[in-house]
Amino acid sequence: MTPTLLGSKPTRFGFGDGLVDLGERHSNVVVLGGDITGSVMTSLFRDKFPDRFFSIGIAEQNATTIAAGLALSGKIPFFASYGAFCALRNADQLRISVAYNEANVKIGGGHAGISVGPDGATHQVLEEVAFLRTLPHMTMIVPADYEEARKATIAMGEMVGPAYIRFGRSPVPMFTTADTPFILGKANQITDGNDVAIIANGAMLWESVLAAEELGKKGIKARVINVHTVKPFDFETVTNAARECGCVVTAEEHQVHGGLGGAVAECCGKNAPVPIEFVGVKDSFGGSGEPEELMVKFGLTWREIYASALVAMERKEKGSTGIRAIKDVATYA
Amino acid sequence: MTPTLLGSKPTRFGFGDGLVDLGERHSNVVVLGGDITGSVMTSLFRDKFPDRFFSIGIAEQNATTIAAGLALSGKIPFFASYGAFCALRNADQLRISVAYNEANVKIGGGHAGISVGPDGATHQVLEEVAFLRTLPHMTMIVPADYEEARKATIAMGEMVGPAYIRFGRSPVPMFTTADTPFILGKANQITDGNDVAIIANGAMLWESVLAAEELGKKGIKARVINVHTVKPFDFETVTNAARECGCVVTAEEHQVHGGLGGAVAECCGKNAPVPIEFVGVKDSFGGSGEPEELMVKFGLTWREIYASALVAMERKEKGSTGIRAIKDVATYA
Amino acid sequence: MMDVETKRSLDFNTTTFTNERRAPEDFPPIANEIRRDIVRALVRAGSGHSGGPLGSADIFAVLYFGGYMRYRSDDMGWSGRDRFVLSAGHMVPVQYATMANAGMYPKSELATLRKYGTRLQGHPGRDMHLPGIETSSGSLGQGISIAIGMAMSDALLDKNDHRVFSLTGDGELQEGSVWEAAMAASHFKLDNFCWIIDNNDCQIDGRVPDVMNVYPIKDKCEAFGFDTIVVDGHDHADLQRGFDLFLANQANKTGRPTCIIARTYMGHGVSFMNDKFEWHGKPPTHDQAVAALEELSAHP
Amino acid sequence: MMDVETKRSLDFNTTTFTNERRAPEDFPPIANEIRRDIVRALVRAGSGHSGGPLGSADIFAVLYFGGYMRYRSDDMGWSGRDRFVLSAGHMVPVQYATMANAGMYPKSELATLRKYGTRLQGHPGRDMHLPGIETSSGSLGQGISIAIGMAMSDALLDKNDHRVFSLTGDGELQEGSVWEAAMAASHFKLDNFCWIIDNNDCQIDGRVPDVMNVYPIKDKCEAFGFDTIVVDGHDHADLQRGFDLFLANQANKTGRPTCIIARTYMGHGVSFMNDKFEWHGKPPTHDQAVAALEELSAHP
Ligand SMILES: Cc1ncc(C[n+]2csc(CCOP(=O)(O)OP(=O)(O)O)c2C)c(N)n1
Ligand SMILES: Cc1ncc(C[n+]2csc(CCOP(=O)(O)OP(=O)(O)O)c2C)c(N)n1
Ligand SMILES: [Mg+2]
Ligand SMILES: [Mg+2]
Repeated sequence: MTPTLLGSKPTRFGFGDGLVDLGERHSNVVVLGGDITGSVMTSLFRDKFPDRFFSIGIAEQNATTIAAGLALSGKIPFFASYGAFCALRNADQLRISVAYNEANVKIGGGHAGISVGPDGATHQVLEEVAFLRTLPHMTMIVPADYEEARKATIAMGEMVGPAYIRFGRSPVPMFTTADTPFILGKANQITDGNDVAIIANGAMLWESVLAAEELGKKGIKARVINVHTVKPFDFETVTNAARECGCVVTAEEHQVHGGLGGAVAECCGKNAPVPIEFVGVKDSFGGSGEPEELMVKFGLTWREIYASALVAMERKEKGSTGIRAIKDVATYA
Repeated sequence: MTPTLLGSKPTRFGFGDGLVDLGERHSNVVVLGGDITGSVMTSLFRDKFPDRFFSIGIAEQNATTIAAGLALSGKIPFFASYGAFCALRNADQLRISVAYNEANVKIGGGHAGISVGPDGATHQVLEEVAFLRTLPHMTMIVPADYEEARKATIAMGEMVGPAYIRFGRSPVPMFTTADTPFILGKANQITDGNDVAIIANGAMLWESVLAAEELGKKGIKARVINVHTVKPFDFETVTNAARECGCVVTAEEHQVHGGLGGAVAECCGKNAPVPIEFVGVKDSFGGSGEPEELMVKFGLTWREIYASALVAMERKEKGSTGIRAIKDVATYA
Repeated sequence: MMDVETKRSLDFNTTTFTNERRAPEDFPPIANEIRRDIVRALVRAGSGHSGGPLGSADIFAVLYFGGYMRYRSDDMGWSGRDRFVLSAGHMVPVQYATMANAGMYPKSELATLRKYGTRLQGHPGRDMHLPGIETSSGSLGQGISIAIGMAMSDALLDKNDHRVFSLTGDGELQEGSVWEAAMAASHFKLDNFCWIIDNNDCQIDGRVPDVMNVYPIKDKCEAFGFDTIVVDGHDHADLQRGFDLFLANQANKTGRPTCIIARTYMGHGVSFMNDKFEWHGKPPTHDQAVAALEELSAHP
Repeated sequence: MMDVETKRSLDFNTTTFTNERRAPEDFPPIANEIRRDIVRALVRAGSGHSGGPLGSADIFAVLYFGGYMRYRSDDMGWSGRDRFVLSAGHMVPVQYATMANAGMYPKSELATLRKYGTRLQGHPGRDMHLPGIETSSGSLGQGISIAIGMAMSDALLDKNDHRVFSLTGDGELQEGSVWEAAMAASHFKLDNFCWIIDNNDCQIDGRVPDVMNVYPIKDKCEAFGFDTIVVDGHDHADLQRGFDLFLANQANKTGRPTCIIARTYMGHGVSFMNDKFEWHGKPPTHDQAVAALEELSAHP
């Protein structure tokens, strides 16, 4: 039941298309530009609904807080920029004016992860999932492909409350379709299996599918789970996967600290303590290069997921609690 | 071996006194003010070394980046404000100009947690540990009492690289002394025990000691550990505690997501999967009131630690993996 | 009118005022009652900000009771209402006192300021659903941007004639986000937006030019596209002149946002606080409150 | 002097230039070589920013080769050096090209721009330890504050006569943190600080006044306390006039920071890019690069 590959497209295209769709459905959807409307695809909305598009310039703090004001006046404002700038340059604004206000503000954060490529470290945000996950009232989504990003954008526009969607610059494989269910806060199981749970999102989802395929060749059945909504977190699906598989690998294009891996670790500590292996960026900044080169360099491919699955299973089998041998203390990843 | 109570003082006093001490030892220590120098105690340094103090006004972004410039020119700049403003208003600056630059910048973040009291939610930061923990090259310290804050301030000034110290407004019990060892990145064991590990820092440390005392009355030996340095994280001490105690309670004056609890959960998932119970703020904002009222309201007292310890131990005893009964999926805390 | 004993009392009374076009000499009793309620609330709270609230009481008196800001005390959710956003969130005691004097909620509730469970949080909290508090604030520099979002919603989307007011401190002008907001207000030609600067020359650490010089304020506001007027923030006629300029800008569709720089003294009305930055964030003691009420009640 | 074939070539040559007081007519060959190296580097990189770098090549020629910024190409760690901080980090190809032409590192390394493992990151990365890159940048509005920190270190702590230069874009002026920085520069009387604004009127989404109007820039800079001069950013004599003003401010200890507003055209020097905001973030194709080099080599 490996999903079929349907070509590839950047998730940001799904955001752009979803936004146009939303604009058609709801006349109070408005969009704020941060001088990169082309690369975060809000230009599609602008061209279609010029009266509902406002260019705020390079002023992410102001755009975020203006969005809060628009929301408090009954509009559904979207503001999109690169995640480094619309999740962190405006972090205080997100905390007070958006989250504490429970303002109906929607943020689209592009250029997530190192797959951004040649722009280098400053533009490759790897920290924002951890921060956004701490904000009360916030919904935080990391879609895995074009179609999911499109659906997520519509869903976040139609729910009430602050929400953030994270998307990438480079094309990623497409495998969800119009029929794939998408419910905010409800993780999707992608493959069946009870040997190891691979919990992933974003660009690492398809890599997880590839890893599962490779594991299958060894007779190992991996359960791949797509946690597209990091917050609210689907404790139930993740808990059951941990219980039924007995060991977990997490995979994300983010620091291994505090993001999806952190959420899974907290959930497992609370509900089902099992061995976990973390695939992600290991506490370092990115750099320039082609996306594929960088994904290899930073260990964000199916190979690391595959290897981590074997380690996780070994730990599960070794002892009932999967405790590493004494003296063998792993730090991260 | 419960530590002796030596009175009480706010941790911010330790920061202020430590800074003066540092200023005496090192002529290149300079301090930037953010218009709250009295409440974050940098006024002590200002009054003693007026030539090395610069008032930047209410401009946390600028203060942080000016600090980076000073550091790149060989100075050791400290900037202090309330954590809501000097960890989040300047988050992008911390990421690029401080952490990515590996600039020798030191930040003091006051008014941490809800013990701030009547100022209310906007001023009670509960999210910054999670964010700072994701930044490569960052050292993140949460001292538990006056003396530890003083030592930590000196230690962060004398190490090379970006560092952040979190301190509170209200008095907290003092129990460490000039003789208590303090090594950055090395957690301190406060009480002995193998029944349950209580891993805490900041204002929750003394509450943990009280909880351990209370558990002791029931014949339960709790190992209280002070993780004053959240990053770099002491994987070894925490791993050994989890292995030897078989269950863990974390306690912090921070959201239960992503902070100390998150770090412990990641460490345990990686090294020693055991049941964990999380004491902290459960995904909500603070509010006005007296510090003590609020600590009770938000469940930040020894009582919750005590109760969580019993739950953790019950989970440990129930099954080898401490898995909660099926259908019983706990969300947070 | 109240008798002197009532005025001097530490207890809250039930006096309220209407919102209408007034002669300048009608404002002093209102401003003084606001000041007294600030003192009464703060002494009970035992913490909080005296200086900014007292110093800006005249501004609030004219704005809320001079017919400039349109609201219905008995229908606070009225969709036709004008909006006020306090960007300098720490100054909220003056807004709470003003709102109570407008009959928006019971004055007695002022006694709960900063207390556990209160709707009157230390900084405005929208989660408390106190009508008239349009947004949370307290992190400086954010409120004015929220207000501009509201003004955009009114002028550019709903195309109504609502007015949006926002007050910042002068120390607050050090926050760069304030200038992002200002730039956007003129870019979007928001003549329905009125920015009031409480120019008391004080902030927590000292005089504003010493902490971080924001002068010349007027040149800055003009360079950022505001029709800017400097008024005496304790002279009600002068304040009216400022708000009238704003009304004219909106009525004549000039496309220019208005900025009123109100020169005030921190703690004004209470002589021992007057122009003293040390009073930025302190409440009066019981004895100081008694003395303050005494002094405030000697005036009209 | 190079022959026309060498100039037109897509390959990097080894020409370098010295840093000294020059006559205005000495700069065009230098600026043109910087421009050619930008084109050569970008076409190889296959991504990156053409417009800003080409448009500001004249500024860089005068700053680095006109004796204004003091450095030693053979001793880049020299503690007596002046500092330059590129706040508009995306414009770094012009700085890399300038530095290579100053002999700070081998020109051939320009071929590695934006490639895996390069010291020439897409935005300046201090982790790469390329001498002359004083700080990472790329998040707009941060570099100028870093530069001010350096200028404070020089003027207020070490009390030396070092100069600190920082260049921002004009779109970058929309970031509020830039105005925080500007306010601090005049507050601290940093006459050793020179702010250069690349005023090309373009940014990613269009013309600056359409995206978010930053004009009048000069009034803003003056209101924030800068001694401000507007120059033609393609006229080397005019640029010298600007930098001379800065030198005079420092020499005379006026206590006033200097701001040079350099009016430029994005993509200047390559006619099909000239004044086109579409060229903000694109590299030339192979054919466009050939045409650009052809055109740039027809000049001195
Ligand atoms: C972003 C931010 N930084 C710092 C503070 C702390 N703070 C609260 S009030 C204040 C001084 C404000 O000065 P001003 O605007 O002049 O108000 P006034 O003192 O006159 O009441 C400061 C620094 C804050 N609330 N928000
Ligand atoms: C904080 C931040 N927001 C957004 C961006 C994305 N960005 C890079 S360059 C640019 C336009 C800058 O305009 P300008 O300063 O005029 O430079 P020019 O286009 O003229 O080169 C933008 C929006 C960024 N790098 N940093
Ligand atoms: Mg003031
Ligand atoms: Mg430009």
